[in-house]
This record gives sequence, structure tokens and C-alpha cells, in this order.
Amino acid sequence: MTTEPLATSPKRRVRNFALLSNRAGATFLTPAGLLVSIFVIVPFFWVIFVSFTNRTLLGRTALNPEFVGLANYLSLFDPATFFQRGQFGFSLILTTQFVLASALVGQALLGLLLAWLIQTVPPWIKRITETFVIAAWILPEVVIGFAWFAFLDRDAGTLNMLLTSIGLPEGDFLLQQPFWVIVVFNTWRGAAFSMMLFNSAFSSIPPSYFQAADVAGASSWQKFRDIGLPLIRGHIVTDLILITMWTFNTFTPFLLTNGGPSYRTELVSIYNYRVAFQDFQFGKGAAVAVIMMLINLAFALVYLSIGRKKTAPRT
Amino acid sequence: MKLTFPALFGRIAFSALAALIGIAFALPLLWFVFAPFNARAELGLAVPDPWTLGNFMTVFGNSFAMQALWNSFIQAAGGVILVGAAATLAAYALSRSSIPGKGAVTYILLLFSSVVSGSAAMVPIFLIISSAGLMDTHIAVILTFAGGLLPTAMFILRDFIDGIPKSYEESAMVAGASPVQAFFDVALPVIRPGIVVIVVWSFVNIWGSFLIPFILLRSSQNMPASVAIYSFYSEAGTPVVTLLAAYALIYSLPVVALYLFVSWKFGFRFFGGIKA
Amino acid sequence: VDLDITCRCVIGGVNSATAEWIEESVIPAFEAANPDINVTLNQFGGEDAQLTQQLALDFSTGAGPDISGFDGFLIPSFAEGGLLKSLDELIGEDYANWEGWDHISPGIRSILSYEGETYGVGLGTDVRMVFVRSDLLDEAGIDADGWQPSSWTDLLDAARKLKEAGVEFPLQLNAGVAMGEATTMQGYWMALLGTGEAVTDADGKYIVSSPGILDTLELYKTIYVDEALGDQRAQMLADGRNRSFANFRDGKTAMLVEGDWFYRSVTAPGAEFEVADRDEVMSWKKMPAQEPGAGWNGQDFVSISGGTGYVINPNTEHPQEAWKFLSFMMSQEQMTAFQDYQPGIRSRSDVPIPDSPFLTETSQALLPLTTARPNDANYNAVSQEIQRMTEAVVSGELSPEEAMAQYKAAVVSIVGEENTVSL
Amino acid sequence: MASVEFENVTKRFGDFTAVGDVSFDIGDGEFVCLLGPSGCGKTTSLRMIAGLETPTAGKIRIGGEEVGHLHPKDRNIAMVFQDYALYPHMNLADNIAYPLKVRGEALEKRHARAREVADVLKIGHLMDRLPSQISGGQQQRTSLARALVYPAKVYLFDEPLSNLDAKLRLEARGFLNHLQRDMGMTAVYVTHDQAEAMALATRIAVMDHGSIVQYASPIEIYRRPATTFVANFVGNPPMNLVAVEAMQAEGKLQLRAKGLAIEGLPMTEAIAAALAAGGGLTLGVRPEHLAVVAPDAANAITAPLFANENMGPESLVTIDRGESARVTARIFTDDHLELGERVTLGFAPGHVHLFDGKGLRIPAAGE
Amino acid sequence: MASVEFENVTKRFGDFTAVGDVSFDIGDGEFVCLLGPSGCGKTTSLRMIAGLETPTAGKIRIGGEEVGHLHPKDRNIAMVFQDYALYPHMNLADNIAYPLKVRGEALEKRHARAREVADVLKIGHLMDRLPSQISGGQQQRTSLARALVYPAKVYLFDEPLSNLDAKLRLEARGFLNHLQRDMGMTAVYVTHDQAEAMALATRIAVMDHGSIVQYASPIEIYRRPATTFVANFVGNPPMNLVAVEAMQAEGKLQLRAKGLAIEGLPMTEAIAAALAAGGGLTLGVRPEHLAVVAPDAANAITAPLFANENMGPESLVTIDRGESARVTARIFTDDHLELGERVTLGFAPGHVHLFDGKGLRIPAAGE
Ligand SMILES: Nc1ncnc2c1ncn2[C@@H]1O[C@H](COP(=O)(O)OP(=O)(O)OP(=O)(O)O)[C@@H](O)[C@H]1O
Ligand SMILES: Nc1ncnc2c1ncn2[C@@H]1O[C@H](COP(=O)(O)OP(=O)(O)OP(=O)(O)O)[C@@H](O)[C@H]1O
Ligand SMILES: [Mg+2]
Ligand SMILES: [Mg+2]
Repeated sequence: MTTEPLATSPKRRVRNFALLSNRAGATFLTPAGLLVSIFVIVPFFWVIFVSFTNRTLLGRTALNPEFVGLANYLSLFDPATFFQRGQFGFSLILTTQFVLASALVGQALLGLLLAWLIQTVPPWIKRITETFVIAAWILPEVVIGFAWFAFLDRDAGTLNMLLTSIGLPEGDFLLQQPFWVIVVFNTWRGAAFSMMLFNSAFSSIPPSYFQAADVAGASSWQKFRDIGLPLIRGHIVTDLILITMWTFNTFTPFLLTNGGPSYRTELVSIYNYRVAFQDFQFGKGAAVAVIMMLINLAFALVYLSIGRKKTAPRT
Repeated sequence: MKLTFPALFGRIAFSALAALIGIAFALPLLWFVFAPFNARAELGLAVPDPWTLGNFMTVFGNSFAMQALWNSFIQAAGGVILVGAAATLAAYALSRSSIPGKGAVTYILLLFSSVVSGSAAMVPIFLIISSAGLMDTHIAVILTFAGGLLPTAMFILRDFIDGIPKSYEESAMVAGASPVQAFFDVALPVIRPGIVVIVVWSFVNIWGSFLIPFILLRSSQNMPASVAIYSFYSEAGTPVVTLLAAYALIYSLPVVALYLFVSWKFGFRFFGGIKA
Repeated sequence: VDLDITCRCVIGGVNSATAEWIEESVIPAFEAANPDINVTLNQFGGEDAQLTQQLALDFSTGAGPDISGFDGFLIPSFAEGGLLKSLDELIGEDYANWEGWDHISPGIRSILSYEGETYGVGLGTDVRMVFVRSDLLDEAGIDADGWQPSSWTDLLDAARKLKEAGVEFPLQLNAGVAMGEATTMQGYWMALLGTGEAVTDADGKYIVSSPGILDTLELYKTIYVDEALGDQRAQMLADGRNRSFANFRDGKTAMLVEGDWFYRSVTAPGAEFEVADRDEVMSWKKMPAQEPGAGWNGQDFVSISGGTGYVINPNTEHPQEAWKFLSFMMSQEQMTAFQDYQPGIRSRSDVPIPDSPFLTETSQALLPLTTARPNDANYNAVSQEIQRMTEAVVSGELSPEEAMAQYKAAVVSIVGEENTVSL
Repeated sequence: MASVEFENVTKRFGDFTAVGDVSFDIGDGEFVCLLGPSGCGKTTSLRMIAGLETPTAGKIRIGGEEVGHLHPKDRNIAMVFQDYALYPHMNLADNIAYPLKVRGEALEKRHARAREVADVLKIGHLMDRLPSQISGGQQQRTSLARALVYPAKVYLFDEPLSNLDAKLRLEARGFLNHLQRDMGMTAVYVTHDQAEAMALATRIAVMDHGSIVQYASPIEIYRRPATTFVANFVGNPPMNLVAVEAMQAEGKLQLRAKGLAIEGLPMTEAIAAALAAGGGLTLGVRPEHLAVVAPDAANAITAPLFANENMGPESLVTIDRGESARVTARIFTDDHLELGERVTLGFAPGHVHLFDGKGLRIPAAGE
Repeated sequence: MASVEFENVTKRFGDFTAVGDVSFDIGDGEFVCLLGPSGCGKTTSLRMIAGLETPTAGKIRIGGEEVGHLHPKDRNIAMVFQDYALYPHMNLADNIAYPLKVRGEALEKRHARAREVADVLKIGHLMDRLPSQISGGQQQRTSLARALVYPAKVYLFDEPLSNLDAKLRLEARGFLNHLQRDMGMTAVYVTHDQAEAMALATRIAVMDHGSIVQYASPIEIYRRPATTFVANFVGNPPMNLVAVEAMQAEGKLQLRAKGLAIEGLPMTEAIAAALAAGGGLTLGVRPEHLAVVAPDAANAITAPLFANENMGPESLVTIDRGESARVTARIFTDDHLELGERVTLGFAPGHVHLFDGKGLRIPAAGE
């Protein structure tokens, strides 16, 4: 959908001859189809179904769950407690802010900036920067959780050591700005993906586009705004869809803050984990998952409609 | 090269900014350079005094944790092979055949998978695996990961394949190759960088993931490192930082090695196939 | 016959002693005695809660190990969900006639019981107390050896003195969400019992609004908000518990409420939070009630115990063999052998506590005073609300009254109005 | 070698008709060029022969056999793609030998054969390179070599020389010409370069908007273009077309337009019919049939000089009759003419082409 | 407008010298074509003027000022790229007006100006379309319009017409020709098409392997090619070059080669010197100076017919003297000749070019 060739060819081919016959295509799809059916589609419908029951893991309703209609959804949206800390509404708003700040502004924008920057810098700087950014992305999350914990430690953490050494006051980040900590953390963790994607996208633009602008007298910023950015719009949509989804579902900040202090970093994914796996209320947990999917869907539709012109489905 | 002052300044500013961001990304990892070699637990950044390999000795002595690394490897490798193969075939089919309704499939699956990746879906997955009699086997973990990662892998890979001219395979077929020959001889090598992205991505995901192996595995000889790392928690439920740091370092090496290897060997790109 | 046993224990890792004991002592001895039975130990490296999740899933599908380590307070919710069968139902006579019951006190037996039925056999229990740094007390002018606080006021006065003497966070009473059950047990319960109340009343109804709760919360407020006698940050951070241990190790905290393992393993030589010259500088005091005699059951001092044990999978194919192994493991001989791996307070009265003056003293002094958590399926959820309530107070976000009101609302929605009571 | 037949072939993409109801035959051993402007359906026609595109309607026969149901690989066809479609991961040897590989030839044999073809195309020394390591022209020749490496029933070429420079192009053209005559291969050759078509084809199919406008030998197309479109498209520079008013005087035809007056052309029945149908006539004269003549000559067009391009032995002299109506002459002289000076271009009445109001050729007397 | 000077400019890529020690001047208002085979360094030279490539050594001056330190955007240059480089996301108006936009012109003003240029190039009615919605020829003109929309010191064209079909190419060529004369713009124009260079340039720089082989007016280059390379490169089809044995007989020159004997050419000092230096002579005759003559004519070459390509008004007749030594004649006839038949091509002695053993031209008598 997003990789239309940048060439100016008017042809967008629809064929009834296909490189793969439908039969061969079906064969190719079989392994993935089976796996996805069993491990994605079936659980998906199970979740939908369970979200209408009061199934729990322990206790009386473990064995004999009852159909409760929309009760799980209503309890999530109970206006009396909705906005309280540790409740669904609070998590939801928090998560939305988190996604906007860390996925859209953080990962996507920083990724874009990095991708643009490393187009022009000397190769060795490019390689080093890339390596660290990607390291943040590929290291296992438990490990990352610890590293950050140590990084932010108030008494002897790397960050505070740095701040003091340049004469700035120390910060008690985890306690005072927990939200911004997880925003920065998630940005740090995920920027690599956007960077790599945009990097590929930029390098698929013929260099003559930029040179033509150079000769026409455009500055670096003008080139970025007028040429680079519009041409990778499709890739931006792909990127946003993926990182939004990932950020909505991310659980890693839990390792850093445990959802606290006082639920101030309890993202929906963490809330959901608590409901499903600490309180063992699967019905309610499933309802949370369904709502999250709907929100993801809404985000995806918004991105697609913004990027539509460049992303008309290629058939 | 001679440059005017503003141009030179611009270049330096760009390079400095890029380097600065790189350093900022490296800082949180700095701790790992020191902590594993420190005899005393320090959350702070401290040069170990004295340096010690004692932590590693203890970690190596934990046969459960060592076995777990191997288990992680089996599961990640198995999952990656399955995801890589199935996603490649499927994405190729979605891009190149004219199966009806293929347009929206990847989007829909992506949304489905967003639900299934949460904790709520662990129960049905557990039930499926246990009714298939696969509990506590590597294959259970491998299959489940493959299923869960496939939608995203297909989404990314299909984008990649869509960007590759069809005339490669067309010319192969006109030359007399069957669709399968064309796929293996021509298409597969060309989409390899995309597959490599998927491979690294899914390896990293499986390597670091806790919930699925934890739900599906039981015996200690099957548990992966992401679970085993919790054995470096004390009886009181708190982490033993020194050992943890040492283990984390060992635990991180394979993914870094994998990334360096593939990006050196195959390149690591999302679009555009082999540079033609 | 093959049997599987799982515990949260890993050789070289968490609860290493238990794993070693089972692997090196129990299994070889058992297999020697029963050549036709083959036992395998599954070392589980995850967290407690994670083991719970696994067991719940397994037991609900008929899978899982034949015998598993188990935390007593989970018995009710498992039993109610039909995820455990009582030993009576599962084993029958052999169970009832086991010699061990004669040596296990009803109190300890009840830890793994629910509604009169026994579901497993306890391995040991624990007690909670106030650990103190004698060296710091001495420095602050308190005669550490002779001093035994008899009321909260004593405790607070000592803390104030220590603070004046430069001890940064003299008193640690666990609070907050991050510490989980450690907040409820070592913090809230230990204070609440001192007011004469408990989490539930005699009828098993949850007390959701009472002077005792308020006093407890006021105590927290005094310690962490009003007078800064404790490390407020540690209560809120994810690694707060570690910090509290480190504070104690580093002499920043002089009084810390914890369980006996704090001495046994946390501060033991070679451990991460090893206290140098432990036996010189560290001792323990009983936790006083709010006022002498005002404590739970009219006591002057309070403590609370938890306990872990082992249960048998309700769906095991070999219940008799499993019982054979479990009872063998809990025999006097094997439990005594365990003391060599790690001395502790054992469930069997005929297992002596080896030359560990600390354990001997504490068990003698505290076991008579101690109580246990309610056997209720909802306890787990309520406990989380308790943690949340303490955090709200400790962070200064809510007043004790507001926090209690919030607690009330939450508990009502968990257990239903009819199962709560206000005093 | 085999013949190729199109029978009422139509190809639609959605609403858009890329090829509309086309019928024509290509004889066994013929070299047919599809010539036409960009987007007229040339590539599409070729791809239908190859089986890469399925006709919406109509039949295609190869060697007399209907091939609608045949997969491309079973049609025994060789094709050069417009974008080369070289496999980026194979070196030239493997690229060229690939068709032999899928035919099961042994490695050595197929490399030897590839080398042979490559040598003829002067890329034999590059066999170890990857496509990314050779120049555009070399890539194009590799693509050509891959098509010629195995015997096929029909050879399809999609603008195979478009990226070569004049010299190389000429060489390759000569090579193809020779090959066709030696091997008697059946070839369909797509190009938008009319000179190439002229030089290579036994017959040319001039296409426009998905239809074949004229299908004839090069010389026929040059001498008797069927429509103004063909007249304008074939020839370099193209035929000059001037809309004229036609009058009949004394059994003769008179043509008038700005700067132009022609008297005394023979009147035929066909011309009379065209006049009757209305819509005006169009006069066509090829640039090479024009010469600079005295200002008062008969059968001439006069206008200010717009451009005078010297091209070695010859010059292109263009005059501008206003409103972009230009007339170009191709003359073998390098007389100095001033821009803007009035120049008169004259021609022999026998070299005149006439088209009716619909742009169709009016046969000359005796045609 | 400004002059451009190259002073000992060298450009190396790694070990490879793309442009080697080149010096030449382009006068203010001149239209210079860089002509040469693929890979000879044309684009590289152009890109150095634009500042897109930095010379390894040497100086480039624009309007007398050294520009080595100037960023492309500060050189006030207009350039047409080989691949158009139109921005696919902007409509034609925005594409053409882009250079004005970055110069801070107001929207209306710049669109008005873009429209003006577009109108001249006959794409004014397409201003709302995207590049993907117009034909190749229109794209090329858009690219041209974007270069012409603002006043630049020097205009650089990199094969700007290479992708047009013959008809459009001719039109655009005429337009450029006109523009240059009207505006007196300084232009550097890269092409590998010698006809284009001939038609447009005031001077042509023929390049080969990174050096300039000849720099002169088109007619000079056509009439007096400095080397066999130039002779072979300029002219379509290229000049026939035949290695000959030279003998002196009675103060006259005799030339012999297979199927060829020429007697009685005037002997000059230059020829004598070349003979003395050894290495043999090369005889050159342009195809248009050859004609089919009787088999026994003097000053003729005889060999079997290799190809006879009819190209409308004229034919290319090629004979093959063996070992790929071919001679082509360009004749205005369509006589039927059988392939393989022996054909004799004759020429006038005055049209003969001679080159020495190193390939350098030997001036004709009186040159
Ligand atoms: N898949 C497609 N969907 C819609 N229209 C198409 C498709 N393929 C081709 N067309 C249209 O069909 C027409 C004919 O295309 P074709 O590729 O045959 O042109 P062509 O004659 O080869 O042109 P060129 O000289 O530019 O290669 C064009 O107008 C093109 O836009
Ligand atoms: N970036 C580069 N690295 C290495 N070699 C290069 C590079 N750019 C150009 N060259 C080489 O320099 C030589 C001259 O290149 P240039 O692009 O100037 O050729 P050109 O005369 O424009 O050819 P064409 O007609 O094919 O466009 C070529 O042999 C090319 O391979
Ligand atoms: Mg085409
Ligand atoms: Mg070039």
C-alpha cells in the first residue's frame, strides 16, 4: 500500500493474469493461514466472546462463567470511578497522551529527524548513531528495564551524575515526572524502527530530486519540507499504524515504574494485565482488549484517510 | 572540500546533532559496561573497584539459567524460521496473486493481532495448546509466536514486496520458469533484505518475550532466559542486581550479534530489494 | 510411575536451598525407598504471582505438576473455583491417618485449609517483627539491648531521636503498591493489628471504615508525610523494597518491619544486602500495639504469619503416590534434613530449629502472638486496595479519611455491600 | 518459429480500453514493429502475446494454436523487457543463462552458450559482473542476450534499444537485422522510434489509442500513409501537414492557405467525394520533398524563417506561418538564411499527399 | 548570463579518472554541447559546474569568479536533469514554480510566471496535473520549463531530450534553438546524440575518456574531424574508416586495401610526414559521400552486400569486407539489391579524409 514507486510512470497495473495463480497463491498462504487462524483469529473471537461474560481464572466463576451482556463494558465506563487513578478511564487518557507523545511525537518525529540527519552526516557518525539507536530497539526488554532503572537512579544514576557534572540540579525523575520518564523511555526504545523505515524510504527517492532542488536554490529545510516529507507520506502512514499499535500494547514501562507511583504510569496494557492476571478477571480484561482494538482501528483509519491520496490500495 | 562558512557550519551542526543523539541513546546502556563486573550492587554508575568476574562465575554456575539461554535460542530460531518462511510465502502470495479480498487482509489481521498480543488472549492460547497436547514443549512456544508475529511480519513484508517490480518474475516466466522456480530463483533473493528485517524483528521479539513461554512451558529444562532471569531475584522478591546485570549482559549478546551479522552480511532495509 | 514436583526454587537462584534439598535429599531418599516411583523436580524461576497463574491455568485443564509449592493465602480462591480438591477427597484414609498431623499445630494446618477442609501440607511459617540497628540506637542514646517499644509512641519517639542523631530514614513500615503483598503483610497488617482490629471481623466481613484503619493511616502519615521519619520515595518506586533494604544496610534506616527471612537471607553474609558484623549491630524487637493491651486479641505485641506448603494437583493420575511423596517430604526426617540447607521455622513441632538463636528466640516469642490472613477468595483483591490506600496516604495525595473512603468504595464493589462492615 | 495471429483482441483495464478489437497476422519469420506514441497499447499487445496479460476478449494464436489457456512459461517465447528486468543478484553469465537453466541445461553448457551470445553483443568480458556494476547500455544488451540465448517460437522486444547511444543503437540494429534474416525468426518489436521501425521491420503496425491504424511494409507506410496520424508519426522530421481550402476550377483542384497557393492538381473521384463530404482537406508534404525556391515560384509556401538547424550534410529549415503552424524542409545545403527573413519552400505536385476531413488518405491518381 | 571556464579540471572517483585535466572556455551567450559516448564524463563535467560534484583538482569559473566554495544553491544555475526529476507530489504549476518559491516569490506571481513559460512550451493547459498524469514528452518540457522559469547565469542541460520520441524531440530542439538566439543564454548541453549537437551548438566539445578531443563549431567538426574518434562519432551513420596501405607514386598518393584501390591523390607534406612516422593511414569517407557505382569504377570499394535498410526517402547500404570491416553508404534510392550480391560504392577523391597512424587528422591540401 505504501510503496508506490516514486517514478512518474502513469501505469498502475490491474491484471487478471497474476504471477501466482490463485491455486499457487492459496498454497503459499496455507502455512501462514493456519498459524494465524489458530493463534490469532480463534483467540480473537474467544476474547470478543469472553468480554461478554464474567469469566475469571479463580473463584466461583472460573468454571461456570455467566453471560453478562455489556456489564464488563459498563463497569469500565462507570462514570463514578471512570477518572479515578487505577481505573480504566484514567489509564485510557494516560495511554492516549502516552501514544501521542511517545509514538507520534517521540518515535515518529525523532525517527524522521534521525533518518534525515544521517543522510547527510559522515559515514562513521552515521554508523555509530545507527548502532546505538538500534541497540535500544533490539535488546530484551527486561534488560532495558534495568538499564533505565540504573540510568535514572536519583542517588547515583548516570543521568544525575551527568546533570551534576554540568552544574544542573539533580532530578527525582521516576517519582516526580513518571509520565515523562516513560514517554522518553518509549521514544528511546522505539525510535529505531521509524528511523530505519524512513531511512529506507528516503534512500528510495531518486537523488536527482534533491539535486534539482539544490540547483534551484533550496535550503536543507526547504528540501525536507517540500520534497522529502511529501514523498514518504505513504511510509509515514505505515510507520504510524505500526508504532501506534505497538505503543498501545507496550508493557515495557511496567518494568520501570510498575505502573506507579500511584498508578500515574498505569497504561492500559498494564491495567489490562492487572485486571486479567492479578485480579484474574478475564471477562473484564477481554473487554479492555476489545476497546483497545477499536481505538487502534480508529487511529489507523485516521492515518489512512490523512495519507489517502498516496495510499489508495494497490490491487 | 572548500565550503562557505554557513555551509560548513551547517554540516558541522548536523553531524554534531546526529552524534549527540547517538550518545544520548548510548547513555542508558553505559551502566551495563560496569555493573556486571562489580562485586557490589550499584544502581549508580560506578567504576568497579575491584573488577571481578565473580558475578559471571555465579551466573555460569546456575545451570537453569544457562540451559535457559539455549532454550531461548531454540525457541527464537524455530520461531524465526517459521515466521520468516510463512510470512514470505504469504506476503508474496498477497502481493503477486489476484486472490479476491487480499487488499484488506493484512490490515485486518494486524488489528486482530493487536488484541491477541495482550494478556487477555493468553487463556485461549493456553487452552488451544493444552488441548493439542503440546504443553511444555518448545514447539508450542514456536507455533504460538509464529502465529502472533505473522500478521505484522506479513504487513511489513508485503509492503516490501509490493515495491519490487514484477518484471523480474515475469521475465523468468517468459524464459520458461514455473511460478515456483521464479519464486525461488528470482523473487526470493531479491526480497531477502526484507526477510532479514523480519527475521531480526521476530528474533528480538521472541528472545525478549516473557508471557508466552511462561504460560506454555512448565519444566525448568524448557524455560527461556526471559523467564530464567527471574531466578536472580531474592527470596524476598527483589532482584539481585549484580547477578542480574551479568546475566543480562550474556542474555543480550546473541541479539546484538545477530543484528551485526545480518546487517553486515545482507543489509537491513525495509524497501526496494537488492540495490540494482 | 513418574511424578512431577514444582516449586518456586532454582538451584543457584531464588530459594536455592529448597531446590537443593528436594533434589539432593528428598528425591534420592524417596526413590531409594520406592524404586517404582520416579520423581522430577521442576525449578520455577518466575515470580510468585506467575506461578499462581500457571497453576490456575494448569489445574483448570487437568494439566500441571503432581505436586506443587503453594502460597497459603491462595487456597480459598483456588478451592472456590474448583481448582483444588481437598486431601480428604483426593486421598482419603491415608491422608487422615498421617502421623504428621500430630506434630502440626491447627493454626499452621489452617494456613492450607479452607472451610474446614485441608488442601495441602505446610512446610513452614514465618513471623514478623521490627529489626533494629543497635549501633544506631546506641549512637542516638537509646540503650539498644534493653529497649523494647511498648507503643507506637515509643516507636515514633525512638525514630525522632534517631532522626536528630542524623539517621536519615529511621523507620521503615512498608507502604505503596509497588511492594505488593509485602506492603499489606509487613506494613499495614502489623500496624492495624496493633489497633485491635484486623482486615475482616470475626464473621469474615471486611471492615471498610473504622477508627483502627484511620489510626493506621495516621501512623503512616506521621512517619512519611508529617515528620519524614521514613523514606517516602522508597514506598513509591518500583524497586522500593530493595531501597529499604539498602537503607538498612547502609545505616540510613534503623528500624525496619520485616519477616524472619530478612535476617535469614537478606542480610546474611554474602548476600547483596549483607550487613557487616550483623550479629553485633543488628537485633530485633517485637512490634508493639498502639497502646499496651490495645492490640489484636488484647495483646501488647502483634505479629502475623504466612506460610507456604505443597498441594496435590486435583487431576493427578497418581494421587496415592503423590501423597506418598508429599508425606515423605514432610516427614520429620526430611524436614530436619532441610534445616541443614536453610534453617527456618518449620511446620512440624518435632523438627527442632538448629543452632540458630535468632530463629529459636523469635519463634518462641512470636508464634504465640501471631495470626494469619483471612481465608477468603477475595482477600487478594482487597489486599491490592489496601496497598493503594497506603500509597495514597504516604504520597500525601489523600488524607487518611479520603483514602479510607476510597478504600471503602473499592472493597464494596469487590465483595459486595453485604460482606462489609463499618465500625 | 511460428506465426502469431490476433483475432478481435480487446484488453480493458477497468473502464479504460488499452487495446480495442485488434486483428492482425504476423507471418512465420516476419519481423513486425509496433510503432506508436506512448500509451497507445504497444506494450500491452506484446504482453498479451507473452501471456503476461489476459485479453478481455478475442483470441491470440501462436503457430496456429490458440494460446489463451497457456501459461507464459509454456508458450516458448523470448522477451526483452522495457526495464531490462535483470536479476540483481545474478552475474551476467547467470542472468543470460537463466532460460537455459530452467530448461535443465548443464552449468557448463549453458555458460558456454551465454558467453557466445554475449560475445556477439560485445559484453563477453563482463560476464562476472552484477547488473549494478555495468552501464545502462550494457544492461540493455544483457537483456537482449538473455532473450536470444535460447530458440523460441516468437521473439518479443519491448523498446530494446531505447537506452543505447546512437552508435551502439545502430550496431545493435544491424545485428538484429542480420539475425532475423539468418535465423528467420518471428519477431514483434515495440518501439516509438520510427527510424528504428523503418530500418528493421518487414511490416509495421502503426498504433494509436489501442487500435492499429495502418499495417503495411515500411516503404508503403512512408509512401502512402493511411491517415494524417501516420503521416505525422512516420518520417523524421515528420510530414508537414497544412489545412487547406480546396476549390475546383476547370476540372483541376486548387488549394489555398495562408502563404500558399497550389493550382492545377489533377482532380479525381476520390477527391471529389472528400470535398462533398466536407470538413476541408489537409495537404501533406514531406520535408525532404521541399526545397528553398525563388519567392515567386509556383507550388510553394512562404513564411518567415523560424529556425535553421545545420545537421552536418543537411539542414532543417523551418518557417513559421503563424499560430505555430510550421513547415520544415530538409535540404542538402548550408546556405546562410537570416532568422525572420521570408523564405519560400517549393515542391513538386507529384509529392503531395491529400487527406480528407477525417484525416484519411485520399488515394492519389493511379494509386 | 555569464561565461564558464574550466582550468585544468580533474575529477577522480577513487582510482578512476572520470574527467582528466580539462581546460576550456564557454563564452558568454554561447551554447556549447558536450558530445561523447556513454561514460566519457559529460554528466560529471556538468555536475561540477552545478556544484553537485567537487573537482579533485583545477578551477571552475562562472562569470570570471571562482566558484569552488559555492553551494549549488548559491551558484544561480538552472539545470535540466536527465531523468527530469519532477516532483511527483506537486502539480505542474508547483513544479515549474518551485525555484521561484524557494526564492520567496509570492504564490500568485510565481504561478503567473510559471504559466508564461509553460505556455511557450505548450503545456500551459496542463498546469493542474501531476507529473504522473502527463506524457513523457510533456514531462520533459515541464522539466525544461522549471529550468527556464528563472533567470540564471548558466543553463545546464543533461540529455534533456533523450527520452522524447523523434517528433517531440525535433520540436523541443527548435524551441531551444530559438530561445538561445532570443535570450542569448549561456548553455552547456550534454548529449550523446550527434545530430542534436550539430543542430543546437555554437560549439561542440567532443569528449572521450574524460578528455576533450575536439572543441570547435559543428560544421568544423563535421568537415574536419580532428581524430578518427571524432570522425567515427559525429555523423549518422558514422564516417567509414578503412585502414589502408599508402604508397607514393609519381608525386601522387596511392591507397590500397581489400576491395579498394585509390590512385592519384595529391601528396602533401603532412601526408609525407605521416607516412614517415609509420603506422599506416586510415581513409575516411562519409556514408553520404558514397554512391552505388558500376563495379569497375575508380575510387570505389567493392564487397558483398551485408544489409540494406530502407529508411523512407533514403537507404543505408552496408557492404562487408570481412572481419566486421563494413562500409555503409547513405543513398537516395531504393534499388533492389540482393543480400550477398557484390556492390561497389564509389566516392569523389575530394571527399576523402586521411588520418595518420595515431588517428590524428592529416590536413587536406589547402586546409
Ligand atoms: N494495469 C493498468 N491499469 C490501467 N491502465 C493501464 C494498465 N496498464 C496499462 N494501462 C494503460 O494502457 C495504455 C497502454 O499502455 P501500454 O503500456 O501498452 O503503452 P505503450 O504503448 O507500451 O506505451 P510506452 O511507449 O509509454 O511504453 C496506457 O494508457 C496505460 O496507461
Ligand atoms: N560516483 C561515481 N563513482 C564512481 N565512478 C563514477 C561515479 N560517477 C560516475 N562515475 C564514472 O565516471 C565516468 C563518467 O561518468 P559520467 O556520468 O560523467 O558519464 P556520461 O558521459 O554522462 O555518460 P552517459 O552518457 O552514460 O550519461 C563513468 O565511467 C562512470 O562509471
Ligand atoms: Mg511500453
Ligand atoms: Mg550522463
